[in-house]
Amino acid sequence: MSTVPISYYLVLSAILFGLGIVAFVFKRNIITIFMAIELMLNAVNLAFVAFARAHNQLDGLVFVFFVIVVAAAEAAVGLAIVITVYQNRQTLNIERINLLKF
Amino acid sequence: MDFITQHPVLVVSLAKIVALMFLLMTTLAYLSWFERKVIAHIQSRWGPYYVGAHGLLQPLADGVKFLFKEDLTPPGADRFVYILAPVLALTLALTTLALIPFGPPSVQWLGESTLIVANSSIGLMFVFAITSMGVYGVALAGWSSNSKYPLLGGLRSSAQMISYEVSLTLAVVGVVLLSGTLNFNEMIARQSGAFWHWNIFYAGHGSFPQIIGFLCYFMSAVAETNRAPFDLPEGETELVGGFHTEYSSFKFAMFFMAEYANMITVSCLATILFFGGWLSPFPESWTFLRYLPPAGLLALAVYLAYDTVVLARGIARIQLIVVTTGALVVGLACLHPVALAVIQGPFWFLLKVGLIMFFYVWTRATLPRLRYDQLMSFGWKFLLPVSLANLVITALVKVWPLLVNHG
Amino acid sequence: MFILDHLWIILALPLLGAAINGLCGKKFSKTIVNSIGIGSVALAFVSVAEGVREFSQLSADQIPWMKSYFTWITAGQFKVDFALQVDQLTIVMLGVVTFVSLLVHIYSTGYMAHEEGYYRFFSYLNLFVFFMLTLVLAANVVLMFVGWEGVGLCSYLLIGFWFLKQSAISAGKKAFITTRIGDFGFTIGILLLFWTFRSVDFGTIFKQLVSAPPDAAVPTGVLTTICLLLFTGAIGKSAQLPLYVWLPDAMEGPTPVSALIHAATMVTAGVYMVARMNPLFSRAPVALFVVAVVGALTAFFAATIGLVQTDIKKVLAYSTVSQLGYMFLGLGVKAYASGVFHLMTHAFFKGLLFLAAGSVIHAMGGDQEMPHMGGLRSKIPITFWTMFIATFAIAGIPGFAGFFSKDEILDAARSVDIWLWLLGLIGAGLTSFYMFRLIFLTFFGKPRYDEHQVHVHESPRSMTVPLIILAILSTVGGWVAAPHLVGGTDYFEKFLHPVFAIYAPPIAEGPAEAFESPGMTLLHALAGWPVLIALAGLLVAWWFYIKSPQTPKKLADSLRAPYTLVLHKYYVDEIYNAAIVQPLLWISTNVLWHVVDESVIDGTVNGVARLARESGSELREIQSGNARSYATWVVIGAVGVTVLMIGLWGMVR
Amino acid sequence: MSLPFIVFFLCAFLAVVGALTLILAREPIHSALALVLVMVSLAVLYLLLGAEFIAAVQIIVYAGAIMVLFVFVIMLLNAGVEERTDYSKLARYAGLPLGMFLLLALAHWMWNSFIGKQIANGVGGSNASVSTRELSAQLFQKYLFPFEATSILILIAILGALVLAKKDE
Repeated sequence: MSTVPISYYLVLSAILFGLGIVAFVFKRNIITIFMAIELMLNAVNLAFVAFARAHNQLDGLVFVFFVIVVAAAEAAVGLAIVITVYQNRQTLNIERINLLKF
Repeated sequence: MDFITQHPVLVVSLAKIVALMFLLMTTLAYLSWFERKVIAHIQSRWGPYYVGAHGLLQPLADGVKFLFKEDLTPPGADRFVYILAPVLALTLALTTLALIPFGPPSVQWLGESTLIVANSSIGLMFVFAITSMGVYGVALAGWSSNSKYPLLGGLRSSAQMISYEVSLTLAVVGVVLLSGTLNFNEMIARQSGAFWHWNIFYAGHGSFPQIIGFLCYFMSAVAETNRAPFDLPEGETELVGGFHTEYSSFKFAMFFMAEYANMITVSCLATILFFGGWLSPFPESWTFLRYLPPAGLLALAVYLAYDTVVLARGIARIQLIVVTTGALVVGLACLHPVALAVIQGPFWFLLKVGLIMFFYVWTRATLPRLRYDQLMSFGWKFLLPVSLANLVITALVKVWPLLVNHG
Repeated sequence: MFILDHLWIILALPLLGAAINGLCGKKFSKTIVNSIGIGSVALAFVSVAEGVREFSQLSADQIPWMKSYFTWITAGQFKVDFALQVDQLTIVMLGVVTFVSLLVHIYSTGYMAHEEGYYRFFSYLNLFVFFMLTLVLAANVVLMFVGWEGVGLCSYLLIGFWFLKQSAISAGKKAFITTRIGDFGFTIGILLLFWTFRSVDFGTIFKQLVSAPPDAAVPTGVLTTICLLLFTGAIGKSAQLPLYVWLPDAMEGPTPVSALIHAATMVTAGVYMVARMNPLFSRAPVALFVVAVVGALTAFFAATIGLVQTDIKKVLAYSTVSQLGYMFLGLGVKAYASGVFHLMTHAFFKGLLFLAAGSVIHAMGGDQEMPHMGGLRSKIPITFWTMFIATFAIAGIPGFAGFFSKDEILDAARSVDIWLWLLGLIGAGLTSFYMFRLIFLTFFGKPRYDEHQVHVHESPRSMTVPLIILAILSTVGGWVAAPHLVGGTDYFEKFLHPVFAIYAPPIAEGPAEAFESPGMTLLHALAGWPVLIALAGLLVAWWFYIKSPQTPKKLADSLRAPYTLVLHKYYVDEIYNAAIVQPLLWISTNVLWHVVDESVIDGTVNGVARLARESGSELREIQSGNARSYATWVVIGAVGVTVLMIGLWGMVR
Repeated sequence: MSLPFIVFFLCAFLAVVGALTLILAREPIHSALALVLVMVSLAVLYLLLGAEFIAAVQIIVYAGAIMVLFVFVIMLLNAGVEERTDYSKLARYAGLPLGMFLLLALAHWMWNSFIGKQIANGVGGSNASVSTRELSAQLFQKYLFPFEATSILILIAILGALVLAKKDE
């Protein structure tokens, strides 16, 4: 049974990463911006797994594991911050949270 | 066509899925009947009685009712999510069962083991993966119906599920440590022997009896499936119907079935992990026990026959005749050696599952509902530490010989 | 060999004293300050004495005695050790320096008794001793230069000791800057020295000179240049023409300082240096002749100015200048030993003169003008007698210290060049004149001061004792040179001979009268021109200031022009001021300050600051506080990196 | 056209669609669901790549925990429709073009650099799947220290979240 070329996965991961970046710039809601970051992480993970597969090495998978764990931690703290921000400013629009300037 | 021949697994799996779905649906339907009956008898009532003998047709009636009720969607609800939620809930709940082995892998057809749909090398992980997704059903339902009570119910249940998932997993990890695999069949195979080889009891070389583990698992499982005494999400007294307040007709039925499906899943898991899955509780040497299944069926048939003759009247009698003959035929068929071989695993497995389900119902019938804060503090401050301790102890006991030998 | 092995002790003692007094002397009582200041110097003197004893036991080949303690500077070839050296010359200097400074310390306890910053004064004095000893003991030019500058610093500090007095401050500055001009030459000389000999150690340099035959080692031109440059330093330090102007002003400092630094020790550093460098100078006749000429001229010139000064210390200052001139004259005619000898005797009697003058001023309650004095002979006898002796000594009256040394120098000079001798001779006459003039004006005749306001009183013991000691020395100090009278070489010269003879061609034994009989020589010496002219000076002074006091007035009126010229010190200060100071001031103000400093330097600094501020105020707009903009910036960065990497990738493949 | 290809393209399609939905949806919850979709399809792709354990972890942790957290917060804050403000001119005019450029550049780069030389061993097809045992061996032996470090990181994150989220009375 034939196999899917590695480059397909890589291209897919590149596309997802690009979309993640677009979302990162495009979205206004803090939470969705977070999601954009998560999306980028996922894209990178895909690349990791693909390479791990390509080179028959487990390190890539281990890295994915770590990435996921760190992402979890980041999400926990980040969302806590989001909640605090919302409690203080009553908005999630990142463009309205612009006190920190000049 | 050659595509199909290239991948026989597709055909087999499809067949198995269809069969499983059919059985499952019926089971779910009749689980409600079972629950009501049990509770009724515990509360010294008769329970469903009039729709067919022993109210055996009640599920059908309910089904019909659900089908023909009006399907309401609250104004301002997010339609897509509103529909997605129950679908998600049920689908996930049913999907889980694809990983459950109902019998030994030795039973095969077209080179694929028959009594399990997907024999994954990390089945346990996948079960957890899918169940963990189950939260969405509840949460989305609560959010999408654009109403206060469901929202609160959704929040509560998602919080509750996340919290209890932790201790659930931790409780199971003990067993994983003992069996050193994530594949169900291997886990079960490791527990072969009589019932004292089951993980819950076995204290032989380097393994620690998982009684604590099982208790933690069961409690968190009850909470995970939003069953009493942890059924806060649909705590009628405070939240009306919880997350599915706004749902009606078949969507509601889907939630209902999802709940039962989850119960089944959890019970199956408990059976596999702690009670030796499809293994017989008695030593292999007692060969006569191989005839227990047919015997049981035949006994059932006899009882039903007596019932038919003595008690039943009218339509119930006809229905009873059908059931009796069914039991008779199946029982006789099971006497055939092949069938006998096939039936062993499922018989014991379903028996154990049934017992655990009964346990479920029993708890629901007996225990009062907790308060929300009690629930949370119980989950985080009691269950989690205990299951952690159990895990640590298990690990220590497992590595103790190594330490001693090295030291 | 304790001291010779641990020469650093000699240095450490005064430094320690200076440190203690300077750092925490403020809280000490006078007694403690005294004991520390005097104690340290006394100990230094004792250790020097011990050193001398040990030195006397050394065999000839152990001299000069070298001690290298640690490497101080290394830069490529340039390597300077903290190395000390002892030979006969050093011994003499050590003795003079420690002894005189000890006496001056003691004297100061009396003289400075009522001054503010008592501890400061003593700390400075100790520091000075330390640096002077460093200068003397140094085994290489650089270390010597350290001492050289150090004493300059101390002199500056001490001249400006009364730093509330404007004149004192400016005098200090003047001294410092003027000597700095000399030091400039000195520094270049050192560099050139290193560049020529690839070393700064005396030993190494001199050996190179000796090993090679004359003019083979180094071209004479270079040597001459080096010597002249070094001599420039000497000119600055020892107040020779044309840089002598700072010394008279330096009299603003306390009198003990004048005695110690500006008479006995520091100003003679130049002499010492030239003597130390005698191998080089011996190989550079031109430079040597320049030294002689400058010395002789200074001797005469300063003496003329000294004639008409009325401030007692000023007179002494100019006499110091002229005496230094004699020393250089001696060196210049290769009579190194005589030069150093005169240095020693001069240290004694000039120190004594200053101290005595100090005592007089003390008695007069701070008044320094001779016209206000007179008739003090009976009031302050000790001061009078000691000063009288000192005057005899400096005037060159036979039997006193000055007689021997000056006589030798003049002899040597005559044997070299008659004109130099003539200048020296006239200078000697003038010297004896103005010195006796000083004595007569101060101690004889009627008191010209108000008896009721000024209560003349003899100074305390702490001041008189040093006077007496020095008086004795200035009497007998010269007798070590007695044999010279009978045509022999004196002990002092014998003692120093190794230092000067090793490298230099041996001095011609004795002057031309060598073949005469000792008796004749003695007669010649005692009745020689110097003595006669000295006596002449004495008589003239007596005539002018005792016999007919109105004569000088008439004389002054009769030849008005030269008188005023001399009275105003030939207007040297004014000339310098017009020729050098004013232009410099103008350049500094209009170019360096207003152009370089204000517009260039400040402009640069402020410009940078303004640039930062304004670019910042522009760039801060980027910090819009809108996180999406930041996100876009991140993306821009990512795009940049990606483009770069793809480019690189393309290159790699 | 064999099974792996079908599965791959199906999941790839779903993933891209999910990503696009994440961008275009105005309801945060829709974005969240879209992201869940992406993650699940990625998990399937991991399965296809034979990384079963990672696939499971991906679903459990990402879809089952992190995204649930997101949904939970969205529900908690009752985040409504996103308002498409454009105060940041830079983001408005430069953001999308740059992002798209980056997307295309990366994709093109990947394609060119790997399409040429396919790594020989059987990529795809879950026949040669990584055993969890090997992975855990890697994790607990070669990468033990990072593992511990991450555990501590998690702990800190928990504490931080608690401190941040708790009502300051």
